[in-house]
Amino acid sequence: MIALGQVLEVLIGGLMSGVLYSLVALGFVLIFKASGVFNFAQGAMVLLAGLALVRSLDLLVARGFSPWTAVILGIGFAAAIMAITAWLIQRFVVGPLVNQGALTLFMSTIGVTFVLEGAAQMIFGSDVYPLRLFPTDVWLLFESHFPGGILVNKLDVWGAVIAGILVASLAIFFQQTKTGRALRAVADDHLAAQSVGIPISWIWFVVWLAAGLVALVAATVWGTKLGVQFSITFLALKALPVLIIGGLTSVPGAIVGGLIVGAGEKIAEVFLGSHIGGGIEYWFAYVLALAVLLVRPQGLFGERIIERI
Amino acid sequence: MLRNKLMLAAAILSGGAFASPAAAQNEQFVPILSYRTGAYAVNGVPYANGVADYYNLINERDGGINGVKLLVEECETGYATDKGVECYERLKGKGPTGAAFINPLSTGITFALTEKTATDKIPIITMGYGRADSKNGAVFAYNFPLLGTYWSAADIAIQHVAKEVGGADKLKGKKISLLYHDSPYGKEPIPMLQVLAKKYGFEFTPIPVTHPGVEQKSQWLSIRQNRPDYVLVWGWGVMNGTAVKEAAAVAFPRDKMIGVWWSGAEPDVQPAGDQAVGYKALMLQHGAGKFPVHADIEKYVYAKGKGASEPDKVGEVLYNRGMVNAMLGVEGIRKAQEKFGKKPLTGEQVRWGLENLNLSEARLKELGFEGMLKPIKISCSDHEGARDGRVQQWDGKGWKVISDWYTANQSDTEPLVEEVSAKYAADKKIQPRDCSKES
Amino acid sequence: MLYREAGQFKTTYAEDMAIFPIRQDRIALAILLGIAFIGVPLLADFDIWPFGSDYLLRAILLPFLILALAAIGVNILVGYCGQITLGSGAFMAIGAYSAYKFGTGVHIPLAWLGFAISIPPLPVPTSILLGGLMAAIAGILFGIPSLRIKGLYLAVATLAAQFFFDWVFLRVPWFTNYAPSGSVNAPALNFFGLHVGTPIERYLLCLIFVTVFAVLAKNLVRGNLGRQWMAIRDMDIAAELIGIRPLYAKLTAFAVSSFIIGVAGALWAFVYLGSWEPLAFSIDRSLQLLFMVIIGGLGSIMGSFVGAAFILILPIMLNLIPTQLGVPLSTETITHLEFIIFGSLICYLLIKEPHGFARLISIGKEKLRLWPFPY
Amino acid sequence: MRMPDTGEILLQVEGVSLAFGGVKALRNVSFDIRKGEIRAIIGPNGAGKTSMLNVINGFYHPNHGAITFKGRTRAEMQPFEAARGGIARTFQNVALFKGMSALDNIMAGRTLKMRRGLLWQMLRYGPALAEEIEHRHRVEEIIDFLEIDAIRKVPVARLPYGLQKRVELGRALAMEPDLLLLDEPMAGMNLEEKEDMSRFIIDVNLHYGTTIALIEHDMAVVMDLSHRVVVLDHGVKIADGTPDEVKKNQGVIDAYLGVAH
Repeated sequence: MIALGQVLEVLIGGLMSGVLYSLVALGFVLIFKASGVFNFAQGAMVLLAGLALVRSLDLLVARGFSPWTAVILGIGFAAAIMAITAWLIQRFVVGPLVNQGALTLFMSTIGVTFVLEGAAQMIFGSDVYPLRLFPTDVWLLFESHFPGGILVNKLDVWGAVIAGILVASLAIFFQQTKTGRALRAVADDHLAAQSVGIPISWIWFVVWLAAGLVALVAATVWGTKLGVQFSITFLALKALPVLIIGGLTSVPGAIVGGLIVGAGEKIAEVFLGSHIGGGIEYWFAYVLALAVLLVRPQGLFGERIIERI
Repeated sequence: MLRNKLMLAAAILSGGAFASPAAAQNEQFVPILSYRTGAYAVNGVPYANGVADYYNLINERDGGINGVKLLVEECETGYATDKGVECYERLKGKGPTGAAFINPLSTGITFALTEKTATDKIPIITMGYGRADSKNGAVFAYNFPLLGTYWSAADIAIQHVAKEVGGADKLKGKKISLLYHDSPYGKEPIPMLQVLAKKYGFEFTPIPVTHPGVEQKSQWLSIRQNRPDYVLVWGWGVMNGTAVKEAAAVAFPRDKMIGVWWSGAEPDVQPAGDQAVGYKALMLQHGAGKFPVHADIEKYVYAKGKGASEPDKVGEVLYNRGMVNAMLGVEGIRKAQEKFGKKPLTGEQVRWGLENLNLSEARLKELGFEGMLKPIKISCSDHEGARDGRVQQWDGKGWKVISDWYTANQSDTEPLVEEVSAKYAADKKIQPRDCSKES
Repeated sequence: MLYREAGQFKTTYAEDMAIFPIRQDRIALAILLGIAFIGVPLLADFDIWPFGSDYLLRAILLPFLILALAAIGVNILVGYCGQITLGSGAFMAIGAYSAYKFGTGVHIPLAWLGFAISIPPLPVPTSILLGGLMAAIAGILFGIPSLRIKGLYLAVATLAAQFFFDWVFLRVPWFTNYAPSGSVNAPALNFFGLHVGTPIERYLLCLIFVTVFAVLAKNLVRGNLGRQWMAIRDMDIAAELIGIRPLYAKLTAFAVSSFIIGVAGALWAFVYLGSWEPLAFSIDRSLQLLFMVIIGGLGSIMGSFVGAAFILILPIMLNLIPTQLGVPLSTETITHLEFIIFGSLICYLLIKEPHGFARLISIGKEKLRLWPFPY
Repeated sequence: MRMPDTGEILLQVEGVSLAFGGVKALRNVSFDIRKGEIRAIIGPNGAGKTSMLNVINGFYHPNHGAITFKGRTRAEMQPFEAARGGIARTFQNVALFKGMSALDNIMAGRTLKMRRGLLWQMLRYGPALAEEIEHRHRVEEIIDFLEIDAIRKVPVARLPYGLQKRVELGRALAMEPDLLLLDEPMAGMNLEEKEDMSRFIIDVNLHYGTTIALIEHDMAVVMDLSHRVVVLDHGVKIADGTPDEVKKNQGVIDAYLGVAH
C-alpha cells in the first residue's frame, strides 16, 4: 500500500534534487550554447570552485576573520580562480581548437577534466572539506494530514531558490547586456559574428567564466550537501541526462529537464526499484533521456540539430 | 621519433621493473597498495599513512626485523581492480626475495588476486575485509582475513542489536535494514545476515547504494517510510558521510545506525558535524586513540620528520588500523624468520609465519599495542585468528567505546564458511589441505 | 634509402590491394609478428631480459593486447562509421558475463511454461565467441536509436547502455550464478584440450585472438562494407544517394564493433582478471577506450594498437620515471601529476594532430619515402 | 547544338508541387526525360532546380504529383531506393566522402553491384576477393576515362575543386545509372576545366548511352550540350523545348532579365 503522503514526499524530494542537477547542467548549456563545445569538465569545475572556496574559507576563519567577511572574500577568491581557469582553457585549449569538429572539442574537455581534477586536488588537497553555508535540517509539512508529515529538506529549498535566481540573472545577462547579446550572436554563427567585429576569444572567455561561476554556485549547494571532495565530479554524469532531456541549448530546458529527471528517478527508485532490486536511478535517467531522444532528437527545448559530426 | 620514444619507454619500464636493486641484499620487500586519490581517498589516505609509518618505525627504531630492513614501495590503485592487479604484478617480484605479502585494501582487488597470489605463492592479508570464506585456510592457503571477516562483523552487529533491544529473543519481528555499497565489499555480509534473520526471526532488508554513494535520497526516503528498527551501514568513502547526513535529513535516529568497522572513522562523521552525534559503528577491536606504540612512532618517525601523516591525525581510527595491519604483517615475517632464518624471506616462507602467528597478551604489550588488540592466534583452519569486536559511538568530538567485547558466534558463521569455501574448492579443483597434519 | 617503393611495380590489382602494398612495410610487420609470436615466448621461456619476471607479460602486454582488441572494436564504430559511443565498457561486460554464463552452463527456468532451457557448460573458446555474439546482438539493439539520434546526443544515449548494463550485472544474480559477493570466477581456461595457465600461454592466446581479429577487421574496413561505413561517417546523405542503406551500414558497424568489444571483454575477464565484478567495465573503461582510438587515430586499425599502448603505458611511465630519476614523490602527488600530464597531453595531441598517432606515423613514412629530398 | 533524341520516355514528372512550410518550391511542374538524351534544367537562382532533382531521387517527397521512372509510378521512396532503381547524382557543393581516397570514393559507387556478405568480406578470400578485383577493374576504367589516374590514392579532401567534381562524376558513373542527375557540374570551374567536363559529359552520353539531366548556369554550355531544355522560374515551368526554342522564348528572356511578373 503506497501512502499518498509518501508519494508527495518522494515527488517533492525528487523535484528538489532535480533542481540541484540543473545547477550543474546549466554550466553545460551555457558553454554549448555559445561555442558548441560539449563541456565534460563541468563536474571538475564544480570540484575546483568548491575546493578553492572551502579552503580559503577555512584559512580566513582560522586567521580570525568574521564568518561573513570570510564568505565574501572566499567567494571572491574562488571566482578569481575560476576566471584564471576560464582564461587558461580559452587560451590554451579551446582557442587553438576553434575550427575543429565537435568530437575533438568534446575530447579536449575530457583532457581538461583530468587536468582540473589533478591540479585542484594537488593545490587544495584531496580530503573531505565540510562546507556549511546553508541550513541542512528539515521541515515537516502537513503533519496533521499525513502521518509523519511530508519531509522537505531546507538545503534543497535553498538550492531551488538559488537556481531560480541564477536562471533569472542568466536571462537578464543574455537579453539585456551587450556581452550577452554578442554571445547569442556568436552562438548563431561564429563567422558572421567575427566578421562584424565581435572578438570571439573574449566572448568565449566570458562564457567559460560564466560557466565557472555557475559551477561555483553549484559548489556552494553541493558542497554543503556532500562536503567538498572528489566525488563531486561524478555530478557531471548525473547532469548529462538532464541536459539531453532539456536540450543542449536551452537554459529553461536545463531546469525542466532537471525536474523531470529528479522526480522520475526518485519515484522509479522508491516505488519500482524496490521490486526489481534497487539502484535503478542510475540508469533510469539515461533511459528516460534515450526515450525522449527517440521522440525528439534535439531534446524537449533544444534547437533543431544542425548536423556537425 | 616514435621508435625512440618506445625504446626509451622500454628502457625505463624494464629498468623500473627488473633492474635488481644495487642496494643491500638484506632487505625484505613489502609493497603497499593504497589509494590516496579518487572517490575513496578520504579513507584510503589515513590508512596508508598508518601502514607506512609503522614500517618506517620498524626500520628507524629496530633497524628492520632482526636486522632485515624493510624495503617499502607504495602503489596507487585508486580502488580500481585493474590498477590493483597491475600494482600487484609490478611489485610482487621486487626486492631480493619478492614481496613478503600483499594488502590489497579492497575487496574487489582481493577477489581478483586470490587465485594469482596462490599461484605466485604470496600471502594476501585482508585484515577485516576481503572474502569471508577465505577464513578457511585449508582451502585458501594464502588468504589471511585477519581479525575478522564481514560475516563475523554481521554477527557482532546483530549481537549488539540484540543487547540493545533486551535480548536475542526480542529480535523477533524487528526490522533491520542493511544499507550497503553495491560491490563485492558491501554484498559480503548479506548471506550471513540472511542466516541470522532466519535464526532470530527479524525482518532483513538489503538496500543497495550505487558507487560511489553520493546519491542516497531515495534510499533514505524508503527507510523513512519503512521505519526499520536498525540500519546497518556497510559503506566506504563518501558513502558513509552521506549516509549520516541523509539519515539526519529524514530524522532517522543516528543511534539506531550501526556502521561496519569501515564505516566508523573520523572522516565518516566529521563532515556531518552535529548531525553525526549518536552514530555507532563496530570496532575492529581497536578504536581511535594513542597507545604506547604511538609514542615510539612520534619519537622515531615524526621527530625525524619522516612521518607520512599530519601529526594531529596520528591515532585516528583508520591510521591505527593501518598500523595494526602493518604490525601483523611484520610479526608474520618475524615468526617466519624463527623457522627460516634471519634473512629476506619468500612469500611462501612468510605464509608459514602468518599461519603460525600467535600474539599473546604479553607480546602485544611488548609491541606497544596493549589495549588496542586482544591476543590473536592463527592456524591452518582459522586464518581469521580472532573475531572480537566492540561498538563505539560518535559524541561530536570523538569516538567513545560503549560496549563490552563481543565474539562472533562461530556456530553461526562456520557452516556458511564451510559451505562456500567447499564450493570454491570444487570450482577451482583445489584439494583442501588436511589441517591436522599442518604445523 | 631503405624505405622506397621505387622498383616495386604492381602488375595486378590483387597486389595493389594487399594490406601492405609496400614491401618494406610487409617486412617490418613480419619482423614484428615474428618477435611477438616467437621472440617474446623464447625470451620468456629462458627468462631473458626484459622478460625475467612476468611483469611485462602479465601486467603490460596482456592488458595491452586485450585493450587494443577492444579499441579496434571501438574504432570500427567511432572511427570508421562515425557513431560516437561512451558505452563500450558495457559491451565488454556483456561479452564477459555472457561468456561466463555459457562457460558455466546456462539454466533458464521457465516455470510458467513448464520447462526449462538448459545448456551444459560449453568449452571456453566457444563461450568467448558466444560472448561476442551476445554483445553483437545487444549492440544491434542499442544501435537502432542511432538511426535517429546523432552526434553528441548519441554519445550520451550510449551512456544509457553503459549504466543499464552496469546495473544488470550488479543486481541480477542470475548473471553471477548467485555468487553472494557478486564477484565471479572465470572457468579454467581449456583450449582444445590445452590448459592455458602460465603468463606466456595467456599472452599467446590473446595474441592469436588479436591478430586474427585485427586481420578480419582490416579486411572489412578496406572492403565494400568498410567503404559504406566511411561513407556514412563522412556524409550520410550522399551515402544514401549512392544506394547505401543507413540502417544496414550502421547496424553492421554496431554489430561488428560490439562483437569485437565483447570478445575483448570476455578475454579481459577470463584471461587477464580471472575474477571480476561489474566495476571492471565501468564508464571509466569506456572513456579509456575512446581515448585510445582518438589518440591512436580514428579510422586506423594500427592506430588502435598505438593508442592502447600509449594510454596504458603512459601512467605506468609517469609512475616509474620519478623513482628512476631519484626524485621520490608521494603516490598522491604522482597520481595528481599523472592526471595533469595525461590531460595536458590529450589536449596537446588534439591541438597538434587531431587525427592521432596513426596520422603522425603516416606523415613520418611519407617523409621517409622522400628522404633526403623533402620536395 | 545537338539534335534532340526521340527515344522512349525514361522519366515522367507530372504535376509535382513541393512546399516547405509556406514556401512553395515547386508548383505543378510537369516534364519528361527521354532515354538517351541530355536534358538541361535551367532557371534563375531560387527557381527550384535543385529541389526538382531532390524530388526525382527521392530526397524530397512531393506534396502533389507523381514521378514515373522506367514505367513505374512511385509513391514515397527513400533515396537509396532511387539509387537502386538506377538514378545517380552529383551535387552543387561537392558531396564526396572527405576521409576516403578518390579510388575508394568511386569504389563506394559500386556498393549496389557488390553481393558478397559480411563474412566473405571479412575473409577477403576467394569469391570476395574476386568480386573486389572485378569491380576494381570497372572502377579503373572509369578512372582512365576521367583521366584521374595520378590521384587515385589521394584523400579527396586534398584535391583541388575541379578534380573533386570529376571524382564525384566518377562515383556517379560507377553506379552505371540509367539516369544521371548533374547539379551544376561546372560551377566554379575555369574555361579549360569546363571544356574537359563538357567532353566527359558528352562522352558519357555517347559511349555509355546514359541519360543525363543537368542543371547549369553557363548558357553557352547548356546550349552546346543539351538536347532539350526545361526552364523553371519561382517553382513554375515557364518553357520546355530545344535550346533554340527556349532561347527565343519571351518568358525565359524576361525571367533572366528580371522583369517583374
